[in-house]
Amino acid sequence: MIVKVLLFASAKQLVGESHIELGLDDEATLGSAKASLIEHYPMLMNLLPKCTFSVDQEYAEDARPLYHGCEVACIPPVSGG
Amino acid sequence: MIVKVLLFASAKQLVGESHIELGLDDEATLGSAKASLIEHYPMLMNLLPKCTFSVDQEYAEDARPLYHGCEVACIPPVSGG
Amino acid sequence: MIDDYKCTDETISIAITLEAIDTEAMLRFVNSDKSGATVLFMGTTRRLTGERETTRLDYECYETMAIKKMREILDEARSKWAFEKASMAHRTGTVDVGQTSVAIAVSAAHRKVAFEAAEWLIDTLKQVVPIWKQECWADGSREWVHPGFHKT
Amino acid sequence: MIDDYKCTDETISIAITLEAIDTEAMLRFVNSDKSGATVLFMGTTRRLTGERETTRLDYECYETMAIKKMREILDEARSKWAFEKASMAHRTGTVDVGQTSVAIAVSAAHRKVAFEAAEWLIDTLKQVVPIWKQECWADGSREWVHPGFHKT
Repeated sequence: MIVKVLLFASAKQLVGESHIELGLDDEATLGSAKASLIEHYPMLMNLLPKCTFSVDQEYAEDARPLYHGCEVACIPPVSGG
Repeated sequence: MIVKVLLFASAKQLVGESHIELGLDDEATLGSAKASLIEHYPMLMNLLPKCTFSVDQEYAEDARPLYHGCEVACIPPVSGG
Repeated sequence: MIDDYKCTDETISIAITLEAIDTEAMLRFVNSDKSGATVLFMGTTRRLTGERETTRLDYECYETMAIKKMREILDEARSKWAFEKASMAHRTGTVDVGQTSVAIAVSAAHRKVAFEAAEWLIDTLKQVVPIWKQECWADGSREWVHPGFHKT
Repeated sequence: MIDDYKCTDETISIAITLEAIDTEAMLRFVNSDKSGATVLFMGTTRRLTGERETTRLDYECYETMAIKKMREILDEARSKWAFEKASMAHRTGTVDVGQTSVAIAVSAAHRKVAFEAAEWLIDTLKQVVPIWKQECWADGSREWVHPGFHKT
């Protein structure tokens, strides 16, 4: 499957893209997507452990199964307000 | 001495005047002014124990000495806001 | 007749007014590039108290002393919290349902100070500033509000 | 380019906007003749953080999720406090010194509810809504603000 991963703030700055696409196994979970993300974008190594992730605009845990076309987002510590 | 006593809200309503003048002894205190007020305006009997008083725009105790021309106010429980 | 009573310096503004309270002007007054947070409190005339309907509130004010006490509580708040600027205004006369009878604006570097100071200021204003409201009920009756005193 | 994102029903209004936040419109929205108290919180861009000078903040927002989370925290606030109406708006893009980046207005029958709900809403917004600020310092440097993460 292919999933879109949105990148924000420092994550976007480090990768140089506002979103990327990841090719994943059909049984991929959010955890495997994160592993694939670090593998392809090692510049996220330090930031990623501090980030939360969402799937389809809901915060999600590593065990969350993904599906083709779902919208994943890498969410660095937020600073709105 | 003569002192002016300002009346507000229920006190004004009960007396029917926004201010009155009291003739007092030269050694009068706020306490003696209050006694004179009840004597001349018995309709204030129930309300007065719930009121605070000010002299020259400062809250004051019964022992406060008064002087000719000072501005006393009878302040029923406040309800601003 | 009274005019508006006012007291203003660079960081404190106080007003008692027969006109509608201009909250935009109060927000402009407290705006400061040293502040990161502003809290505005507005007290408005509520139509219903339990099941009783209010048509309006009539306020009466001991203006000279009210301005003095408002100044004092702002000075006391200043000794408790490092806010930047504060503005306080109270209507006198008639305030219709939905209109603002009192407004307090406080700016501060951080929001906790602005919230705490604004809430303390309205709590304290209601306790010590010589202003009274008369409820004008929809049934035509009127009643001065004196917390703790009930006519027998 | 994004347009403004909005979500409004009779008692709740949410907006993410590239334009200046219209706090007067927010106050009009929350005004209700059932409410006796309104609290407005505004977060503004502060010039100084310690001795460092900020020229502006650049905000970035995951709009669709931000609107969803703002809706959720307003629903959660509703389950905690019986407020009348609430309005929440956040800027995205550039916010100059002195300008408002976030505003929250809450009306309620009594002031304690309005103060508590407004403070909880801004505290919670800052924790869970996917929005980020980039400090643009007067020395020309820029820095994304990520609480708890410091670049090594």
